[in-house]
Parts: sequence; C-alpha cells; structure tokens
Amino acid sequence: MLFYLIGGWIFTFKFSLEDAVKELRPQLCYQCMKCSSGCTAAKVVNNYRPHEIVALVKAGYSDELINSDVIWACSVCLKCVEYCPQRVSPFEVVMALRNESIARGRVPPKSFVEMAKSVLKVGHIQEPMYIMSKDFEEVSRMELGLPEMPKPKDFEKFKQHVLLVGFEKLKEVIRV
Amino acid sequence: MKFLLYLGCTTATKQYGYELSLRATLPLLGVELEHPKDMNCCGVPMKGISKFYPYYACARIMALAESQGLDIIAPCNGCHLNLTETIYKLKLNPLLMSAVNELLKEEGLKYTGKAMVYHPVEILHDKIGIEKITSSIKRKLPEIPVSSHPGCHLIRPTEFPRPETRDGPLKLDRLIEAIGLKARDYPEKYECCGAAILPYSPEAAIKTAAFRIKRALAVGSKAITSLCPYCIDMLDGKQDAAKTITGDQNISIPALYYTQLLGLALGLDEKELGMSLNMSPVEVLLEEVKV
Amino acid sequence: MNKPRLAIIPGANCAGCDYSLLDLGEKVIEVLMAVDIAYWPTAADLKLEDLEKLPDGSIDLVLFEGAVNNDETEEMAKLARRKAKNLIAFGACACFGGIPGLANVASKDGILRKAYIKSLSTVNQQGTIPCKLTRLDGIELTIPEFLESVKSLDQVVNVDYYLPGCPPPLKLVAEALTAALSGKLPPKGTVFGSMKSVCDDCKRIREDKKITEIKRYHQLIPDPERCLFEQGIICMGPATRGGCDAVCPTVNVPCRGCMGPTPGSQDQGARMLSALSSVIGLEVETGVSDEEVRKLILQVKDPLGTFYRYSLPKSIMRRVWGVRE
Amino acid sequence: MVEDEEVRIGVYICHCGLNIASVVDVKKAAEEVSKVPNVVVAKDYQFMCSQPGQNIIIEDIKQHRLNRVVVAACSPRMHEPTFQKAVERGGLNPYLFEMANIREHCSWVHEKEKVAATEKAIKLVKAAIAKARLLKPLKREKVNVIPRALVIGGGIAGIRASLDIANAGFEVHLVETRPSIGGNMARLDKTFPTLDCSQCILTPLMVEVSRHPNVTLHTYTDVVNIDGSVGNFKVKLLKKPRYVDESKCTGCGTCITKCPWTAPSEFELGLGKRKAIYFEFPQAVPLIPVIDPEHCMYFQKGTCRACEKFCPTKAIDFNQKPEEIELEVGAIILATGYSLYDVAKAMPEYGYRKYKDVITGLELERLVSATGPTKGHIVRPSDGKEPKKVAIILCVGSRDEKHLRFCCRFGCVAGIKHAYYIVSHIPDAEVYICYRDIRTFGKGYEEFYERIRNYENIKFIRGSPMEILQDADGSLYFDVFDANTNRIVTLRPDLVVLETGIVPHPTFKEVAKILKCAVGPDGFALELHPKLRPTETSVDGVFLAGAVQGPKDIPDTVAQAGAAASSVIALMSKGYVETIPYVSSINEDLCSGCGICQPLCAYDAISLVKKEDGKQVAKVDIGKCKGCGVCAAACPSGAAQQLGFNDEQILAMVRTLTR
Repeated sequence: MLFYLIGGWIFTFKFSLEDAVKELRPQLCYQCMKCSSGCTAAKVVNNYRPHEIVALVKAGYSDELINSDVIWACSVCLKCVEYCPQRVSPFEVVMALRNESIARGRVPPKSFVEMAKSVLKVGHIQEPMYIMSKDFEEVSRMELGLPEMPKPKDFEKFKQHVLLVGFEKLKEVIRV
Repeated sequence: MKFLLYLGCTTATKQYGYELSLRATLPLLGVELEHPKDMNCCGVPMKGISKFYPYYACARIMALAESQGLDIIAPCNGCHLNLTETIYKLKLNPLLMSAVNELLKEEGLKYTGKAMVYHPVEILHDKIGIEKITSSIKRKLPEIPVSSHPGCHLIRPTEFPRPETRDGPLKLDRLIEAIGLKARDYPEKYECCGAAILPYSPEAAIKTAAFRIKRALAVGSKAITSLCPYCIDMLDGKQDAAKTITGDQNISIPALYYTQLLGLALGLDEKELGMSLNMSPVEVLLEEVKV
Repeated sequence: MNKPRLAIIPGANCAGCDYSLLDLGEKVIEVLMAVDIAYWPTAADLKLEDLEKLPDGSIDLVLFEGAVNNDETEEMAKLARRKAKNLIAFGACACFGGIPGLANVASKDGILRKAYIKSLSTVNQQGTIPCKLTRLDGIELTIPEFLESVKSLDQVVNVDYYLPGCPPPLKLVAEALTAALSGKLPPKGTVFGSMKSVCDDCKRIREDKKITEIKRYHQLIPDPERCLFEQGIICMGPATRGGCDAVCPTVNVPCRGCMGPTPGSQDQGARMLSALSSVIGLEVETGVSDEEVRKLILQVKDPLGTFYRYSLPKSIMRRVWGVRE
Repeated sequence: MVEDEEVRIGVYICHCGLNIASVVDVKKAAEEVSKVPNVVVAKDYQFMCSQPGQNIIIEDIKQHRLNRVVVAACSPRMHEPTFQKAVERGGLNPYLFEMANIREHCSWVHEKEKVAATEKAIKLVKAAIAKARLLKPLKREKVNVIPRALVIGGGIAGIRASLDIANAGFEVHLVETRPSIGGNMARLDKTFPTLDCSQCILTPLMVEVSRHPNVTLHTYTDVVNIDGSVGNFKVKLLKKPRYVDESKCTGCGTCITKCPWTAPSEFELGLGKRKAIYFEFPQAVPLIPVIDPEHCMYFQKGTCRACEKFCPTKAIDFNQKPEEIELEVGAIILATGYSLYDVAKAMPEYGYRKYKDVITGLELERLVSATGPTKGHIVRPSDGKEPKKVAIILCVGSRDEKHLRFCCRFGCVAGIKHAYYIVSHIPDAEVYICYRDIRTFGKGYEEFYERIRNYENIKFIRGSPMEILQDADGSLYFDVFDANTNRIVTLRPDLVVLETGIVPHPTFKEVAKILKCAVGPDGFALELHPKLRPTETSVDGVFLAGAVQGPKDIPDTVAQAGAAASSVIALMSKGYVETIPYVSSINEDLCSGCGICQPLCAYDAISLVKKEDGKQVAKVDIGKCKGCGVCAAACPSGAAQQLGFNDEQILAMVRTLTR
C-alpha cells in the first residue's frame, strides 16, 4: 500500500494481486494457446507456459505461482501482449504475480536481487564494468575516453523514493 | 538538432562499443549529443519488483530532460519502450501524473509531458533521413548480405507508438541498404534475443540467442546488426557460450551495432567505433568491407 | 398629472440596461416628456422615500433591472411589485438571473471567502468578511446581506412582462414602451421578442451540421457567410429566443444567449447541450471509445459560462451545496 | 373536440393475480388516486387484461363519460395494445390511454418492502394521470404497398428469397454486382456435412430464378440510390456496361477462345487466369461474357478487336454506356452476403500473401473444384507439387478482440471438410488441424466430425500458432502448443490453410448508408430483435437474408431467406401498412430552421424545406419516422416534439414523481 500526498489530499494505491489482475481480465482467456505457441521462454524453459499461468490465476491457484520461481522466466518479448486474442496479456499477469511475490516477502532469483541492490546503491542496475577487449586488455569507461556515468544527484532522496514506490519490502528481504 | 543522450544501464556499463559509435557517428550527421549530469535506471528489469517504480524512474528521466529543454535519445529498446509507455500512461492518467510529480517535486523536478523520447533508428531514418546519410558517407560498403535484428521492443507492443512495424520494410533495413550493404531477411528477425531470461536461466537465454544466430547463418547472412544493447549483448557477446551450450561450433557470425557499420561508411576508424570490444568475429566482416 | 408614471428600479445590475434606454437617442426626450418619472436613481434626483410615499399600484410601468442577490434588492423587488400596475423584468438579469446568476455555482460562504480572503490580490490577515451588522465606535452599521442564491425577478415576485437581452435590444424597448404608453399592452406573461430562435433572424447559410471539432473564437477567422455553429464555434443562436435581429452573428460574433430560452424549451443550457452532443463527431456512435468522447467533451472550455451564461438561476438544474469554492 | 371538454379520467389498478396485489395494497392505491383532481372513477380488479376487465373500462367510459383512461398493470410492452383496443371499443381514441407499470417497475422488484411499494405504485399511477390529462387524440395513417420487391445480392440467400416471393405471385427484381449470380456458394466444391456438390445444388436454382416469369435479373448492376419508405421505395440502379449486347449474345464463348489477353480471375480468387472478355465461371447465369476494360487491349491501346471480329451474332458493342434503371418497389431484401477478412493486411504474422503456400479455405475450395484453376488437383501454389503435409488453422481473425470478436460459425466444420478434401485427394497426406474449440452445432455436423476423426492421418492439435515463418529453403514452419499432449510441436507443412473470419460484403456498407438502416458494432446489419425479429431491420419494409445479418452457414442462410421472403409476401398480400402515431412533429411557429435535427435523423425522415417567405423549416416524413425522439431531444428551441411523448407530458410526469 502506498500513500501519496497531493495538494493536501491523501491518495491510497493498493496493489493487491486481485486488483491488479482484475484489470487484466484473465477470466476472459479461453485457452487458445497462442501465447504458449509463440512464447520465447516456453521454448527454452520447460515448465514455463503462459496459458497455464493465466489458467492457474483464473482458477485461483495464484499462491502456487507466487511461491515458485517460474514466473521469473518471462523474456519480456511482449509477443503474448501483441497477439492475445482476448487482450488478456499473460505478460502483465506474470508481472502482477512477480509484484505480489515481492510484496509477500519472497526473494526473487539472485540476479534480480543483485540488480535491485545496485539500483539502491548507484541508481542503475549495475556499475560500469571493466570490459575485456579482443586483445585481452581490460578497459573502463575512462580509458575509452567516455565521460563519467551519471548518477542521481540527490541520491538520498532518490533512494527514499525508490523505496517508497515498491522496494520497501524487498529491502527488508535482501537486507541492504 | 540537439538531444540529451540517455544511455540506460547496459550501454553505459558494458556495451561501450555502442556508446563510442553513437558518439562518433551522430555528430557527423548534424546531431549534437548532450551528456546528462544526473540520471537513473529506467526500470525495465525492475518491472517485476514494482509496478510503479518504472513510472517514477522514467518520469524522473523525462523531467530531467524537460528541465534542460531537450528531447531524449534512448539508444536501448527497453528504455525507449518504457519511456514511451510512461509518457503515454501519465498523459492518460492525471492522477498518476500528479502522484509521480509529487515525488519529483522533492527533487526540484517536474514533468509536464513536453519532453519526447527518440530511438536512434528514428533519429537516423526520420530526423536525418536516408538521403542525408547516403550523401554523407565517404564510401559505400560492398553489397554483403547483412541481417537486421530490430529487437522486440522496437516493434511491440503496437498499443503504444513504436518506431518499427512488421507490416512494411523495416527502417533499420533501409538504413542498412543506405550504406551499401544488402539487407537479408531471416525468418526469426522479429523474435526475441532472450536477454531477459538471462537473470533466471543463462543457459535458456543463450540457447534462444543461438537459435537466432543459426537462422541468420542459414539464410547466408554475413553479419547481424541491431540498435539494441541487449540484442547485441546476446548475439555478439554470448557466441562462445552458445558454442559450449549447444555444442554447435558453427555459431560464429559478426554481430555489431548499426552505428558501427555506419561509422565505417563514414570513414571512421574501427578503433574509434569500439570494434575491438565486440566479442564476435567482426574482423571477418572488416576484411570483406575493407576490400 | 395625466401623464403615465414610470419608475426604473435597479436590482443587482451593471446599469447597462439604463444605457440601452439612452440609446433611444433623441426619442428618449419624447419618452421623458410623455411620462412622469417616479423613480430612476441613475438619472433623476428622487429618493427612495419619494417612491415609498406613493400609493400602492399607482405606477403605471415599472422596469426592474438586474437580478435579486441580497436582502436589499429583494426588498426593492417587493417594493416594485407593490407600487407597480405593470412590472416588466427588464434585461437578462431580471428575466433569468443573468451574469450575477453565475454566482450560483458556489455557495454564499464560498464566494465571500474567495472575494475577501482567498483571492490573490487581497491582503486580509484577520479574515474579515462583510456581515449584516457591524459595531464601530459605538455606531451600528448595516449593509445588505447576500442571499444563499441569486434569483431572477420572477422567483421573488410575480412579473407581468419580460424584456430580455443584455442589454435589451432597442427595437424591443421601443416596442414595449410604445405599448405601455399607449395602453395597448399584450396579455400578461408575454415575453417581448420573437417566438423563434435567433437562427430565424440570422442570415447565414446553413448546410450540414456535422461538427468534428469545437473551436474557440480566437482559433479561426470565421467564414462570414456560413453558419458559425457549422464552423465549429459554439453559437447559442439555436437555443436562444430571437427578436434581437441576430446582431452578434451578423458581425461574426457567436450568439451568447442573452435573450434566454425559446418559448418551446424549458432550459436553455440543457437544450443547447443536447443539440451539441447530437451533432458533434458521434455520427458513428458505435466504436467511439470513452476516451475519444472525453476528448470531444474536453474541447468545450468553460461549459457553464458557455451554456448558462445568462440563465443559470432559471435552469432546471438545482444548485448543489458545498461544492468547490 | 376533446381539448375543450373537461378532463374525466378513469383509473384501473390491476392485481395481476397476486403478482401485484401480494405486494402493493391495491385497494389503498385505488382510494388514494381517486382523490386526484380529474379522476372520476378509480377501481381495482383481479385481471384487467381479461375480457370482464376490459368490459369494466368500456362500460365506465359510457357510464361516467370518461375521456381518458389510465391502467396500472404490467409493462406497456405486454398489454398496451390490449387496452388501447378496449378503449377504442369504448368509443374513445385509442391514444387517450396511458399505462403505469406497477409490476416490473414496482411489485416484482420490491417484494420485501410492501408499504414503500404501495407508495411507489401510487406515485407511478399519479404520474400517469398527470400525463393522461395532457394526452391528445392521435391517428394512424394507411400507406399502400407496391406489389413488387427488390432483392439486393444474388447469392444463395438472394436467389432463394427471390424464388419464394416470385412463386407467391409477386414481381421481384434481383440485383447482383458481379456479372453472374451465384455468390460465394458457387465457389464451394462440396457442402458440409453431407458433402453434396455445391454447384449441383446451386445451379438449378440459378437457372430457375433466371427463367422465372416474375423475376427480373439485373446482373453487373449496382444500387445507386434508394428513396421513399415502406410500400413506396424509389430505387435507382446503375447497370455497368458489359460491352456485349445481351439481346444478341448466345453465350457460345467464341469471343473468349479468341481473346489473346489474360488477367487474374476474380472468381478464382487470383489462383487462376481468365481472358479480358470472360464468363464469371463456366456455369454463369446469365451466360453472357463481360469485357474488362482494364485488361482489354482495345480499351487500353485501341487495337485488337478480336472478339468483335469472331462473334457470330455481332453482339460485341464497344460503345455501351452505363445505364440507369429506375424502379418503384414496396419492399427490399438485403442479401449482400459476406467477404473474407483481409488477413494479409490485418494479421501479417500468418504471412498470407507473403508466402505463396499459405492460402485461405475459400482458395482451397477452388483448388479442389473440378472446374477450378487446377481442375480439381490439390497442389501447392508455389511449385505445383502435391502437398504431403497440410496444416489447417481455425479461428484466423475470428473470436479475437483485436480483429473480429464473433465466431464465423462455419470455420470449424469447413476446416474439417477441408481436411477431408485433402485426405480424399491425396490419401497419403498428413493433415493437422490447429483448433481452439471445435464447434459442430448444426444438424449432422457432429456426426461429420466423428467421421473425420476416424481418419488416422488427420490429427487434431488443440492450440493456435502465433506466427508462421519461412525457412531459408522456402519451407514453412511454425510452433504450436498442443494442450492435448502438453508439448510444443514444430510443424513443417507443405501447405497452410487459414480458416479466416468473415466480414460483411463491402457493398453492404454503401447500401446501409443509403437506406440508413442500423449497423451493429461488428459491421453486420442489425436486426430488430435477435430472437423474435431476426429478419427485420430498423427501416420498415427492409428485410435481411443470409450473412448480411451475421455469419451463417448455408442451411441457416436459406432458412432466413425464406423467412424474409414470407415477411415481404405478408406485407404485399395485405396491400397496405399503418404508420405509427408516435411520430415527431415540428411546430413551424417555433422552428427557426437551424437544421440540427436533419443530419441526426437515423431514418432520413427530416428534410429542410423553404416556406413562402424564404425562411426554412424542418419537415417530418411520417412514413419514415419511427418515433425515436432524437430530433425532439436535440431541437434546441423545442420546436420538434414527439407526439404522445412531448416535453409537456414528460415534465408533468417528472414533476408529479419529484413532488
């Protein structure tokens, strides 16, 4: 739940899974399998089936998904968004499930944690790296003559806001 | 034409070749790039963690551009989509707009919807134009078949205005032909490179990239080009890994940024274009191009 | 003393109606010669006591100008009714509430606070608001108190005739005065003006009413021959009583509705709104998304001031209390 | 006149058995309303609609000299006509009657609040009384019906409807935009589920309709304009030039064999070729060729004239001009049919038109047809080889929020039939049907499905592919998730058949615009009631037959054509129609001719006319007016009023209810 103060009014945004998913109307899905037929991730990740995820949400088995890692397999290619004949958009359903899983204090796969940590540390998903060139030379931005990577100026404020818009729960879990 | 260069995370932290070639080529075509002092991540990979973080992050980026009175070039497909989506959704939803601005106010920023966002493909094709490019190049590159990989987010979703559509010829293909190369279609060019599966399962992601490379090789392409740091990261940087995982030693194709090819046509040195940072066998292509 | 007695009594008005009388030009002298002025604060040096002294029903013709907005104007309206043989609601404000009637969008408190405390140019740290009775150095001062809502004259007292317009068109003023002075007044309740709408007077060519975009007056130079409404400018002509000779549309200015609703309609603004909603861009009604409809609606800037500029107190919409200040 | 009389109202409150009386205190209600001014008598009765109930009204009218009647009972939709007739029998104008609905609007919805329901019922009755006071007598008018019908569209629906009307003894004009009648059904090879030869059952009807003495055939003709209203439509047709004199041509076909120029055939959907002078198809009716000026060398370059030279009857006439035909008809049947959804443009992911070996179901019908471009051999359009592996994809564009929301109603069975075509022509072929749901609802369809399921080489895959791709060697491939086996299958078919969705034929849009008849959100014609009045349109005297109303298979199309024809016959046998009295009327003293109402009228009933003084006013054609009230709502000056529902009457009701 989030509070915003706008012109003296307090607005409350509740992000419960039910609300998020209702908007996406998974109940309209008639299981045409188009999403699973074209899904990038489904072809390489064995148990990732967008139509099945929508069906499970529709049938009320969201908890199963929230507690499993499979929802983090989506490749964000947006093909299901584009071609779903009922505008259900399995991608958005998966994102809502991911959000809910974070809200319930579950830890996402390690790489996501790393990225989130980095956002809270430098404002980006990772810090500038040393890159190995073809000649086995390690180069950095500076050595290539590139200007320094910009960071949020008022970092404390930025971090505070990031936590406010949804990283709060994650912070407790990953203990930054 | 002056734009604020919003690099995003991938380009700025490891895909230095893209940044170098952008900074080298665009000014030659009359585009001035301003380097921002203050920037943050656009939030694409964080969408799963919080629905609202990308709105805040993108609104912050747009507000920063607005405070400088500039439009943004976002060279990353993901950033470009997320920024466009945020602009679109904030304009539709005044409540969201005011909520986001309430946060920005504390940082002395405000987004009103004035600043716009462009992808390099739009800048090159729509703003600069094919004609200007053909007249500016120093030498035409030989007619080598090259496949373009526009990347998912450049064409999808059609819900928001996207730079490319799969209905007609791609702008990227026209740009390839503009510098003398031959655009070669391959069946999976509208597919995903698999970058976003990387955090979940690197193996699955690399397999996906390997599929694409194999298809491009099958139609006889001599190189793959794109304007997305994620796509090139997968198609260029992961070729060795793909060989190991799939056991197919034939996976080897030069993969590089279109701006790097453009730079060659504009007579720039390969070093300036950061081509030594490409992991794929670009030297094979370079040799053919130089002849 | 055989001359008919005439009184002109002001309510909440801007005195524009008075000027319209003077627009009679030299004829005004004839009129003045023909009548005995009983009260006309703008032009004659007569006091209120003079009027009060006259017996009830002794004034042949009373023109009441302006809306009724405070207890003083309410008192004046009642006085006018008592003294008058024939009472004419003179001008748009007296007839329908007029411009002062737009105050009805806010509450009395809201208006006072806005005017005396919250407006940007006001410095009023104590937050003083005018009130009926003030004691100052032992002296009691009274000022009129605002009514909760602004009313038209006929919402306070019975009215015999209506002469709308802002200001009333000269032609109709002359018609009314001539009728009154010659004793040939029409049946009570008559509205001076035409039975048809302004469009009947308007000479512009009307072809096909299909509006896809509403334009504000500064956004285009209208074609002087064609109907303004068809060009996308909201012209209140179709919903407004004629009789003014369509002077505004004739000089390329859209009608703003000062003559009030036509005889066949109950509510001028609602009529215009339904007419507009019928012709605007919704030709193919299916397939127009809510978003597109919203966009169309948002094109109308200041809907209240457009559709109810002169007739808010008389509209069938009742005011809502305690809305935004 | 009633207006001068004192208003004397009789109020009758119905118990409706216990439907009303168990909730509303009817005795109290009757007592309450009897106190209302002008109410002379107020009664309650068990069943007002019964004969004794109606007799109470009739007798009271005489006894109490009533001149207005109010009945509080069920919905006016149910019994208003009943009571209006009773009032008429009592000697009053039937429109001096008003009904208050205290069943649906009160007792049925307030079962548990009896006291409040009684109060509400009283209010509703009082409102009806308030309106009744202001009622004025209205009258209906009779309009004669011209005993001649126009049928637009010469497909199976149009042919069937024309024959039915003609057989009843009325004159019919059948208009078809193509050079031959026959429509889409003529393209089919076989019809499911019986696998009858489509041509064999259609051509006899085509010949019959062309020879019927009561039918006039207008082929290669467009409808340009339709004016007037039910009973009296004035129709303007435009006959396109064939450049062949119909009276001289014998249909020998010599011109066609001699013509040296070719073009893609429209009838064969571009799969085959035709000459520049051509028959639409070999069994065309009428069997008269047409010259296509776009591909004819004489029209393009001024030379050739081979057809003219060889024609034995000298029927070629290069100087033919478009010909206007004017008709007066009493009723119209729309049978414009359907065309396929433009999948090439709307769904590029399936690669139709981009890849040669992706075809539509209708194209397969032509490939299978013995008279088709391949003489009945199923071959791949790309290389002319026999396909050994065929994928049939159902629901292409249909049941899709982004394309067509509705089910095309024949795609499933057509797909099954197409699978049968393939295995019967190429016994060793493998067929994959990718389906979402198989809908075999028609008579005998499920049995047909069962029969096809028996084939070992026809495999059903439950799942839709997202896209079809072409490999480097030109072969097609796609992935499809099969829910039955729960795995992703990669198919490499030689031929892909898309069972596409359908849309109304483009001519319908123009005809609908001319007629101003209602069009549904899906673009098909909107019927008056989906269940009870499926053949009628919003325009009186215009009826629907076949796929113009919505997707249909052949049995349904023929059934509806028969229904539409019988509606037309009923109208013409009666000989006249009565107009509804609740029409709009314009008070000319108030109308200033602003013209807002005119473009709004959905039935084209309002026109602007100039009066003697040069001022324009609106005028209502009561023959066309349906009493929808849009003009009355839009009229900014209150000049337009709907008779029987004018502002005064409605506001009197509102005032009573809000008091």
